[in-house]
Amino acid sequence: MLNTIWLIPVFPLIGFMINGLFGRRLTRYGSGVLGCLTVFASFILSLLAMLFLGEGPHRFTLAEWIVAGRFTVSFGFLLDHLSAVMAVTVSGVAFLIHVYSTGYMAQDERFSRYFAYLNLFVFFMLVLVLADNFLLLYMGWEGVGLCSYLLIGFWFQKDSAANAGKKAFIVNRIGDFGFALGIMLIFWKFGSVYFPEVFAAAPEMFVPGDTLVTAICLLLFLGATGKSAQIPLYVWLPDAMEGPTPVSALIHAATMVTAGVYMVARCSVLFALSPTALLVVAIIGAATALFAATMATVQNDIKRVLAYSTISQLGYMFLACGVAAFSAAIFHLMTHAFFKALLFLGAGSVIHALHHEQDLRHMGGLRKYLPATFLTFGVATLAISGFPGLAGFVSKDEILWSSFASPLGGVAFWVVGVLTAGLTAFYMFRLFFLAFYGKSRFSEETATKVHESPMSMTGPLVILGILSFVGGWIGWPKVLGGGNSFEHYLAPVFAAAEELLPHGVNHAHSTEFLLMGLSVGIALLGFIWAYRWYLRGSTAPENLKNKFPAVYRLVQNKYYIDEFYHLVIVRPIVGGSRWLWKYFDELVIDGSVNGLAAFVRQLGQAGAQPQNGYFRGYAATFALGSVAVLAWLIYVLS
Amino acid sequence: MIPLSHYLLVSAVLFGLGTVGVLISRNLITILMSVELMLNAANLALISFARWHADPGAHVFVFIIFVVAAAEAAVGLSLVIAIFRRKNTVDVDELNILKG
Amino acid sequence: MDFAVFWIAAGVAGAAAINLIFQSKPINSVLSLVVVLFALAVLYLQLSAEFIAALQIIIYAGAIMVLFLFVVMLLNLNQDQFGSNRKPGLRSFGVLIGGTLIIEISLIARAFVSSSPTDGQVVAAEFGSVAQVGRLLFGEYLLPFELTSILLLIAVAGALVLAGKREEAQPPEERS
Amino acid sequence: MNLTMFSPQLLLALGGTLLLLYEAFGRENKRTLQPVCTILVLLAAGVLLWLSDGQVGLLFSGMVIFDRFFIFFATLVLLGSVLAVAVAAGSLAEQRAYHGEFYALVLFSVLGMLLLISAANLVIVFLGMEIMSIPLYIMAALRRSSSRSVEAGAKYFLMGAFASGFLLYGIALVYGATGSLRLEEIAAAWADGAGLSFVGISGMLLILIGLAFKIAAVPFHMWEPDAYEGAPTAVTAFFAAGPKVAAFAVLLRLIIWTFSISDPIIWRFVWMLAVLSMTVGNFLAITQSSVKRMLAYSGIAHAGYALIGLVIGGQAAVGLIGFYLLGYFIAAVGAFAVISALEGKQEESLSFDNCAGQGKTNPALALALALFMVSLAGIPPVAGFVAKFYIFEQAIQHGFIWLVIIAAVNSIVSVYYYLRAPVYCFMKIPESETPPAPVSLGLIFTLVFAAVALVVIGVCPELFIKLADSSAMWFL
Repeated sequence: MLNTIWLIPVFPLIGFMINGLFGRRLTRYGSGVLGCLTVFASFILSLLAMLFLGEGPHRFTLAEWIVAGRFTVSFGFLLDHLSAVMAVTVSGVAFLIHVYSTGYMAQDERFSRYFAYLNLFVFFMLVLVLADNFLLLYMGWEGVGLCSYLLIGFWFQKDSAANAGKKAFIVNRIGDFGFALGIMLIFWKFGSVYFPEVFAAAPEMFVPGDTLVTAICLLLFLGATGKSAQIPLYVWLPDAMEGPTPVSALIHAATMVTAGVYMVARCSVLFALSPTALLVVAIIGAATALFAATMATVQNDIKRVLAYSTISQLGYMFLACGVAAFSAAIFHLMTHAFFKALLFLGAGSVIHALHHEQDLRHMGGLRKYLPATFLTFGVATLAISGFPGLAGFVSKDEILWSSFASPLGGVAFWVVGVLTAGLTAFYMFRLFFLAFYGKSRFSEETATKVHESPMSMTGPLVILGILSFVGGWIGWPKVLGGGNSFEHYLAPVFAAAEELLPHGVNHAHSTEFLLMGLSVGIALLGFIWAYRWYLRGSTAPENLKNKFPAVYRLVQNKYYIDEFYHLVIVRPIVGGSRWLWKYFDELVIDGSVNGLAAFVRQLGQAGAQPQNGYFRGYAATFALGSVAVLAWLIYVLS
Repeated sequence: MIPLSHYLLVSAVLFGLGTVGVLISRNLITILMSVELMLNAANLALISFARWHADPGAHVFVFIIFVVAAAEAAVGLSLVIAIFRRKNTVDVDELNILKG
Repeated sequence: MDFAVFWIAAGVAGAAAINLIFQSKPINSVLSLVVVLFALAVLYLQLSAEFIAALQIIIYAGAIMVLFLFVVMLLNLNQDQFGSNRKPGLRSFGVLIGGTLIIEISLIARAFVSSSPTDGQVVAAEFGSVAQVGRLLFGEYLLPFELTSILLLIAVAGALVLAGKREEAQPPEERS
Repeated sequence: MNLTMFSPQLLLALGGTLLLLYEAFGRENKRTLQPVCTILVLLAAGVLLWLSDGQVGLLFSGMVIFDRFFIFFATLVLLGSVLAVAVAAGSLAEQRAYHGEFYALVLFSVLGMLLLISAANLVIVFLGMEIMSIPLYIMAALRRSSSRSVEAGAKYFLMGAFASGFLLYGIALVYGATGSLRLEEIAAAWADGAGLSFVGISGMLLILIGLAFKIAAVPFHMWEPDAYEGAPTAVTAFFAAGPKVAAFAVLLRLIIWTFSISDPIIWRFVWMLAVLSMTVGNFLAITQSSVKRMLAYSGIAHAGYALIGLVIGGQAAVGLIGFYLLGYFIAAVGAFAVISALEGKQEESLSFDNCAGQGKTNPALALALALFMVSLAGIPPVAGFVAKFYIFEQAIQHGFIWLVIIAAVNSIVSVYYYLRAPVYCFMKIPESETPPAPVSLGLIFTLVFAAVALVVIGVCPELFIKLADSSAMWFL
């Protein structure tokens, strides 16, 4: 049974080929069904593989790819608990999004092309998670990047879409460069690119803290920051929202962007050997989480809020990796895939209903019009905000606890994490209230046309809603009476890394309870803040500013602390994050990316100067080259 | 007996002058002749080395180079004619559509 | 005596070469090249390469240069075309590069002589004679000799393609 | 002397001559029969080549060699020429560049390449170089009615003649240092210490410069973009297929075998050439607006990557470079074939703007172009990736980390411009409607062959690597 794991990625590949080659001959119906069925087949196979996996990792080599001397690379697949979880999550979420897409893209004229790209993406993603060597992983890595690029620019008629595709491409190249270099170094040092061999040899080859292993890890992590949109390479993700919304859900929220987390977790042994690299990962993760969350609070585009939110949540996952809580990272990766896909799909449903209106300021009161979307979106919002009992709560709490209790963690990480949690609750409920509550702020004419989406779209929403609710229960923490079976399930994968790491002291259950309570409380504060600001008090923060003469009256108010918080902390943060977004993001980072591209072009143009079309110039270059070589020779020999 | 170095010196001078000719003249035909000059410089070097090594093999090589020079000249001059027909000039600086 | 002949021939060759590259009239350049070829033929004789010296005059000066002369006459080129718009910068640059090249190759050649143990070898009287070179040509060097015929064939085809009198428009499609 | 070992060359010479006669005196069906005959002759030469596999020897009193090295590289050349001729059959007349002599010139040029690959004597090196190059100059100017084509021919010719002056002078100096023109004897003299002499090394450097010109290594590359852009595109495909392979082969034979360098001077020289070629080629390719010219610069960059093999040196270099060239030239010929079809009758070379919307009008061509670009960019899993990877991997094993880092940076930069072509094809709205491109039988053959070959080599490269490695079993 397990020897059929290679079929898991092959099914979507078949779908891609048929849709790509004969897409026009198939009807829309045919393309859609084909796209969904192939991914569904992968999902079933992944589930079966997970069931049959049992204890140990299973390797299967389909064929040799490159054999050169002692060096070999094969089309080899590795099924262990980690890749099983990833494969099931990826294929499952992908299947739901394929189904959703049949509804969302129904009007698009390039329907079959869309499904071909989507299938190709799933193929590469599954290759990425199932590969048993760095090179095959790299192939998947490049492949998903290519599909992401194609799908961001899917509506290339829009200039912004084409530019966004370009930006994603350039930024990712920088990350991929680091990744490629890291793989080269690994190969140079270990003489192999197979995961089992490399990870088995690593502890003997390096003492913890070795410079080379730190360099390797940092290079790999550079790759991860590109793909998973972390500081400083996160800038492409918000722009990537130019693509169709299901694409944002699948690629830019649930699966591809988490590839960096998966890769770091996969290389846990290497990272465990380098405390420095782990620290860098943790700091970057924590910083990104907080930074992106503040920026999410000031966006007005519904998808951009979610995009910054994704960056922030990915930051959480890296924070977990950085404090060596790899299973917590993967756990959050999985639950995040459920609720973030749901959020995006819900947003898509809203956008679909409002005929491609994405601005929150033109929404409101959608509760009445889109009941199913409203309900599921609410579940997802609660989940991501960390409402006790829901998926997001469990996984996020696991991360927060690890960041506090792990010997590699610290109070600072925990504080940042909790602050982020508060901000998350704030911006998510802001979004939720602005979109679904209050008076509708769209035109009368639109109001008559607003309608709930078809079954093909609401169906996946409901399923994902259920998953966002119960998905976390498999990792229910011990302190709340659960067994945290998820962590146990993944334990064999990370056992080798665990051995290399220092063991932490046992904290009292009371501490854990206290921290949990605190984080829930802060999330609650965020919720209240959003509630006050966007639902009860006023519909927009601008109004609040007008009330400045009445500050005294508000101070007397029993919400004094709340308002103080607004004035002293929130307003600077909001202002600061708006400033950061405007200047830092657009000027510095965008500027440097664009500047780099311009610099390269100018370099090329300057270099083309001698190629001015005049033969005598060509001959002069040739002769100059020869003269220089001979002069050098004479210099060396005499 | 004249030392080998003298011949080589002449050969070097002719080769350098050929290069100069290629670099500075604008007339296609003069450039072709400068290339001929370079080939002749190589011929002289070969012949003098042949004398030095007492090996007549290089003489045959020089004969073959004559034929190569003839073929090059024929093709080069045909190109000159083709260019003259299109552009009514043999100025090499007029050939600058392709660049960049 | 030898030295006198050598220096005169070498001087003539050098002067004619300089004249060749700095002349603005192509016809003068052609004639200068012919002078160079003759001067080189003298040097070849000194180096006991009789056969090559003869060929130099018959083939090179006699046939190839006539080809040049023919084209110059055919196109009826005059120097006015290049009178204006000279680029002095490139000119002195070219001379500089060429000059450096001369010095470099001379240095290399000098090193060769100073590092060689003997001062040339004594050769038999028949060295470089028609008979000896001829035997080589049809013996050891048969293959390259035969291949030169291909080269000439290519040149003929090339001349036909490039300079042949064909209508500029393509001939109409053939009946099939 | 066993003439069967020389029969491929004989066949090519004979075929070329007969085709020339046919062009002069033939009447009927010339345009169909000429390419067919040419391809048949090329294929037959390939068969003859492999019939004598296993034999080894010097022929014509030590003028040419027959060995496995020759068989392998000659096969590459013949294969590339077949693909290019198939493209030419359909497109030359379309581009008003039809001259019946073209096919004879192709055969003669291939003969020159085979001579180069099998050369055992510097006379043959020089003569082969000329027999290969002179037809190329003529072909570049084949579209006589176009100023661009004529200009390309003239520049290529002038630069080529200039470079062959350097090559010849280098040969003269090496002859002076070693007293022989035969590679065997030169190798022996070299081992005895002639290689240490000033004249010997400078002669070899000049020869290397002459060959660096042919493979278009920076700074001896400037002819290439102009020649590639101006020539009729089918001819450009031929340029990409044959001459570089042959020039690399003779470079290998000279450097690795004859001069058997471990000499630090030459080694550093090749190192510099490699770095300069990769970097300059890539950065100039970025700024191009013509696809054809971009590919010309990319050819320069690829020559740089292949030169890494030479830096590694030793017999391993033979297999590395052979395999790399195999991956390169198939993709390049394929890409030029697509360009040739998309250009149709237009005189200017294909620009990126011309590509806009081709994904819709000519989906098959655009897809094929995308595949070739992916291969050239070295993205898995096609041949280009494996070839690049293999060469980088060997370089790392031999400790050339810096060279590989430079090459890796370059190949990452290169993805940007390679993918521009497919991006324009599939993601840009054309300003005006593009007509469907004319597609000939030969074009289909070339495209299908190239695409399949790239994928097959990419997925199971082992067989081909072994084949390339076996070519290091050369005559010693």
